[in-house]
Amino acid sequence: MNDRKIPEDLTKDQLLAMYRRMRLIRGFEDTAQRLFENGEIGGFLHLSQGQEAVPVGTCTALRPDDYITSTHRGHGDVLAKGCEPKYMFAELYGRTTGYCKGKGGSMHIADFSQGIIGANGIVSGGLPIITGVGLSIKMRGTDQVAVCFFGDGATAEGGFHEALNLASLWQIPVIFVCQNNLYGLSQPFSETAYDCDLAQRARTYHIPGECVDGMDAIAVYRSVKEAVDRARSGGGPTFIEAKTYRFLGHYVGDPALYMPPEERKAWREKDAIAKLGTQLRAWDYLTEEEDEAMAASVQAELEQGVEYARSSPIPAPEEALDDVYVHFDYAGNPR
Amino acid sequence: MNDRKIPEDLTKDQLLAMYRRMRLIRGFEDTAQRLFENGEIGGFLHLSQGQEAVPVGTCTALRPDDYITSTHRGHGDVLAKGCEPKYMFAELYGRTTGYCKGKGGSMHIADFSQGIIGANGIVSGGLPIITGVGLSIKMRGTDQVAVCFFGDGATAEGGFHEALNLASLWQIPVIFVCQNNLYGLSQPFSETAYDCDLAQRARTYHIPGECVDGMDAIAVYRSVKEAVDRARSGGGPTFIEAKTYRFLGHYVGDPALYMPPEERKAWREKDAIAKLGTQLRAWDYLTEEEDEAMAASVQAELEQGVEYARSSPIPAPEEALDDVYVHFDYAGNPR
Amino acid sequence: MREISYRDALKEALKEEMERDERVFLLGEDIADPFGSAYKVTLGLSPIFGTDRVIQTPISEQGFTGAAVGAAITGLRPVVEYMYIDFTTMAMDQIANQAAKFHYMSGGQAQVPMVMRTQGGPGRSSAAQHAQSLEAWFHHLPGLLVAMPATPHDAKGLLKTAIRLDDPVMFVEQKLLYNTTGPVPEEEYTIPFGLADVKREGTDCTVVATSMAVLKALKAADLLAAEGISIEVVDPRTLFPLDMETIVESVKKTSRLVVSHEAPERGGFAAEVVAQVSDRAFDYLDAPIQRVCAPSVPPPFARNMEDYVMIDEHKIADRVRKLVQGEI
Amino acid sequence: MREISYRDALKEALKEEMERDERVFLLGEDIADPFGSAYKVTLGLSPIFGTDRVIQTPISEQGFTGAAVGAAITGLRPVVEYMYIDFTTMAMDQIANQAAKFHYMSGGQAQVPMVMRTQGGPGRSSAAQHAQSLEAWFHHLPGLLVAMPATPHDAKGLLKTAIRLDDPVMFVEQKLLYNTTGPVPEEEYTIPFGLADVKREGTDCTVVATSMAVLKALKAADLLAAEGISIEVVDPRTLFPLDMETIVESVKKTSRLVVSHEAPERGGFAAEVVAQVSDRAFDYLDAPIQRVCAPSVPPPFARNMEDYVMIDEHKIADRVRKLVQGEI
Ligand SMILES: Cc1ncc(C[n+]2csc(CCOP(=O)(O)OP(=O)(O)O)c2C)c(N)n1
Ligand SMILES: Cc1ncc(C[n+]2csc(CCOP(=O)(O)OP(=O)(O)O)c2C)c(N)n1
Ligand SMILES: [Mg+2]
Ligand SMILES: [Mg+2]
Repeated sequence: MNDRKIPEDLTKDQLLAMYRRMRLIRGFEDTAQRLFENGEIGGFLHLSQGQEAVPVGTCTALRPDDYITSTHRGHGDVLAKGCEPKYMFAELYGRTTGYCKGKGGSMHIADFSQGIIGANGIVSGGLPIITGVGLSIKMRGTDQVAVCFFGDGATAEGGFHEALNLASLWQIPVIFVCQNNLYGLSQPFSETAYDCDLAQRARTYHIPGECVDGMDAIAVYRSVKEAVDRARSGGGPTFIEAKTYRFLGHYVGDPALYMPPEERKAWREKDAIAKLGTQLRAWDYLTEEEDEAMAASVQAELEQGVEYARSSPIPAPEEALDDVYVHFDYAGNPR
Repeated sequence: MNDRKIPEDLTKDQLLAMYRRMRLIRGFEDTAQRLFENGEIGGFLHLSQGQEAVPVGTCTALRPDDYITSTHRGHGDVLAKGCEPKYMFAELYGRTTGYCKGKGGSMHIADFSQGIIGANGIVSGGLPIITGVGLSIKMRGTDQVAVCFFGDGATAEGGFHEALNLASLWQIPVIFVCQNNLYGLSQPFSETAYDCDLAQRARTYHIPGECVDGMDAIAVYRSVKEAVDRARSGGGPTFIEAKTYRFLGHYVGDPALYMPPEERKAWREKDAIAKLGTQLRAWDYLTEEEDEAMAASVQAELEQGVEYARSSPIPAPEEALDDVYVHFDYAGNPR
Repeated sequence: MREISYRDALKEALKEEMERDERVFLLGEDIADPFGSAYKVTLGLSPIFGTDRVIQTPISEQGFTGAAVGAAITGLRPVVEYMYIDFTTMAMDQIANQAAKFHYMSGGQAQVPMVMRTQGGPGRSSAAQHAQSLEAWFHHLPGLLVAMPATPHDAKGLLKTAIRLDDPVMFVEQKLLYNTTGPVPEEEYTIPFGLADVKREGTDCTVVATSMAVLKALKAADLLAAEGISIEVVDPRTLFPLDMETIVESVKKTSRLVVSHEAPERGGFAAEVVAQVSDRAFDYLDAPIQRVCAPSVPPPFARNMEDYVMIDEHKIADRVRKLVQGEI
Repeated sequence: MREISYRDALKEALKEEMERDERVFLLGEDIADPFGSAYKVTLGLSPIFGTDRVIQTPISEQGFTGAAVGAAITGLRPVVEYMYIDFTTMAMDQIANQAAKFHYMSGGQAQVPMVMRTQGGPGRSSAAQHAQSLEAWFHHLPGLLVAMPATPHDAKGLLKTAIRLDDPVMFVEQKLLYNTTGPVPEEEYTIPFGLADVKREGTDCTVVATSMAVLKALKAADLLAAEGISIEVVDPRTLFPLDMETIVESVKKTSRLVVSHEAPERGGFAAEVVAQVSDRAFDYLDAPIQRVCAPSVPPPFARNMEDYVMIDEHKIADRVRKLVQGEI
């Protein structure tokens, strides 16, 4: 193990921030799950426990003005890019203070002020969109980059191909980050494509592709950082497959009978949060007490978030009619 | 040149039949063009002069009970599989004796009795469909095969990817034959995909892929034959890119300003019909007189076809309301 | 008669038809056991028929719809499932330009005996991309038949018919109906397309309702009965073919009509019913035909906003009351 | 006033808006010179603005629609072109689930200022997959605006407005209209969405018509005028927002209404107009509202069959005549 070797490309503060973010995501998901099971919140909850290293590693390589698109399983992605738990909880509670004023819910959380273009309920929905974000960066002449998060299941959709093809043709600053958690909904990746090496497939589009250990936040960071540097300097798109795992079912309520218990156990043992924690302690970046203090602070932040959500105003039901159009009300009257 | 070497895998009769079919296609297209320019027929005509070797080489490797799907530029493909000019002309004239009783026109010619599932006005439309044809063959347990013809432009559509992926996963007896004539409508293939080797792309789906000279009917035949043999014996799909050229514009009326004159000239010189004619003479399979007699017989068949069409009954206008449903009239009354 | 759920009624239809005709097979995402599809309609079928007939596909709606078209026109009878009606958008070319048109554009040569099962509707806080009611798109499209069963009985009988028809059928279920129960005969039966069912007889006003709206209309009928207002609830069951005779007869009797569905009002199916009835029963109408549908907004997430845009028995009853009392 | 073609009017609108606002750009298949798009609307623009702003895409309707959505929500103003409205089927998810809903599902954060230009309609023997009139789908969809100009004047004024609006617009042209000509001011002007235009005043019957049907209705007006029947032709110009005030005012004056469009009748836009008018002008109607639309069949190829299903001035005039003469 080279766990002893202290990274030179990430500061202690960065590493601690990554660690905290991953715990925040885990805690957010666990809390959301509890709230759902309690019946406090509704809708669909696709949680991402186990996958935290991917968004956190990725977003550590991004600037605040960079963009991301995400998926139905988007909590971790948007938290990693900068969403705050309290406004996210408020969204899950359907409150006016939620990121989408209660109109979007779990599958549509977005914060345009931070380049968070949003989760998306359509598998592969963000892939075509990211090409436009990349095009827009190129046309506006900034050095932003755009990351598209998507799952392994999305790679069977036509939009996957169209997006890779356009990104390649247009040489836009886009990074495709496939969170391959081995399952579509219940279908193993082996049923999505026959013996497929995704990074290799990307290379047939002349998009540099690589496969990275998605249970290692630092490895993800490094891979994405290289892609970001290339994209910022005009080097075009990159494809990264991060191999990871969804510890729980597809959504809260799914018993996930299709996931073999041994497999689940084996992946649990690769927990990326535990791994980074061990590393941080090995590097003397974190004492037991600091670790506990951090856990407590994460917990407090989440509890305050839930409290914030609970005490936030419920939208007037007729607000359902707002925000359909910019220039007209829902019935077509100008405003 | 090994033009002197007589093929061992094709009989003289087969080779002459191929040659005649190619000339029939060329003549059909030239005739259709003239009829359109005269104003005798209408609609859209996407003609295939220059591409004859691909469908004829391909269909020579097929049995009557095999299937093909085709495209907007489908005359050559369906003629190669067995459509008769007279019923095709009748379709172009919008007559009741046409393959589709005048309802389909150039872009929808089909003859289900010969496995000709039809031309298709939607670029890439046949690609998803062919997977079902392949699946059906597999489920019915026959040793038929199914060929999907499509253009280079279609490879940018999502359906291309979905179809290759499903074919690979299901290991169905399907042969993808891409007629790469270097242009989408007006867009060069280099604008469809960045430096793309299509056969190589197919191989990332674990579909054997190869690129063949689409101006050489025998080469196309051999490539397809190998694929057909593999498919019939349960070896799954194959991808073949046939490099060819559309001598004329995208449709009758398109001046094709986007095609450089030198390029057009160079490809005209590779004319596959002339090539096969030269070969046949070199092999002593065809005398000058026989060649001329064949030309005359093709011409006669086409003229009779046109005559047949012209003298065929025009559908009653209200037949437009038929064939919407099998079990109901267009207004929903059972029949 | 025994009572079973809408889900089990559908499952029985699939099972019986697969047993009856080996050309029938299922195609869709996550439909095999142990998951057995999002709303569990296909749960238990793959162990019986094997994964060669309960074919689980990658997330490729365009691809598997094309596969169904290709299989249907070469002699099989596929039943595909779109997990949500919202995802038919991914397959719209294959549905609209291929499945719906092959019979016509081939001059009657091709037959496309395929059923597209899906489910729509609000009620589970599933937000903008998982709660739409898009049946109007398919209803507008020449070449498709559209069924929308409201009860377990209709679900089973219509699905069996859909599978036997040689025309492509969009078969639209509703996510909140799966757990509802009702009487379903043990014996074999089918329900013809184009035959409306008068779910309740009445004299003061006709309510034409589809899918979930039928249940709401029946509740409204109870509310109104207590006030002495009698409504007749007509469920067309298939949007196309549409049994206008039954609807017009009912309107001639009651002189008033409310049309209700969960889809947004603007350009929805109800408008077609209004247009046809106002043409064919103009002289019998005592008051303008009313529509009780969702306002034309995307489905919102928050429960209270979703409730606000959903139709319910009160909205139907209120409108009927106003009509009957001459306030409209 | 100078007369120019519908095609040139559209081209001027694109050119002027691209000059005015550098965020405006075009995206679509074969739109750059020398081909300059299937109906030549964009011909001549790539030499002026370069292929960085007249971006020719691969045949990837889903991809380039997504590209437009992504560009629009990050500050640009794309105008995409679908060569035929039939091909919107390939991009339906991006149109319906993304473009139309981003503003709403983000709680008003995102704006999607994109225009989707396309053309539909029959009349060129282009058969089942190249001659549809699918505007009803988009009209039914909350979140989209839908424009359908009938004249060069309206085409230019509406397209300029569409480009300036911050909402996504489906802008539906008609293949036979491109060569029609009409007066178009040299000076800058725009036409607001939601404002109908009374294309001809009359007293005996109102005809609400869209796109090509407007021209047919105007011809019908001439035929009928010769018989002493006076019709008022109202062109809503935008299907949504819809100027019901102008329509209802007209019906109150004439007491009779015919609604006409080229799309199939079943579930088409006309049904919505019928439903709204029959609600809002019930007491003013002397006879049932009539629809003159295509029968609900796919577009056939043969000219005579295509003519048979197409609306024309005679079909409109016949229906109006029957209405006015009390035969309906
Ligand atoms: C177009 C579309 N098809 C199907 C679904 C239903 N669905 C939601 S998530 C999911 C599985 C997605 O798998 P993957 O892309 O690997 O993401 P993961 O759930 O593993 O994060 C499916 C099939 C959908 N939301 N959108
Ligand atoms: C989905 C779709 N998009 C666009 C078109 C318009 N169109 C017809 S043919 C064509 C070019 C097709 O190019 P290719 O696939 O290479 O076939 P070729 O014309 O060269 O035979 C285009 C863009 C269409 N028919 N369908
Ligand atoms: Mg996955
Ligand atoms: Mg081509």
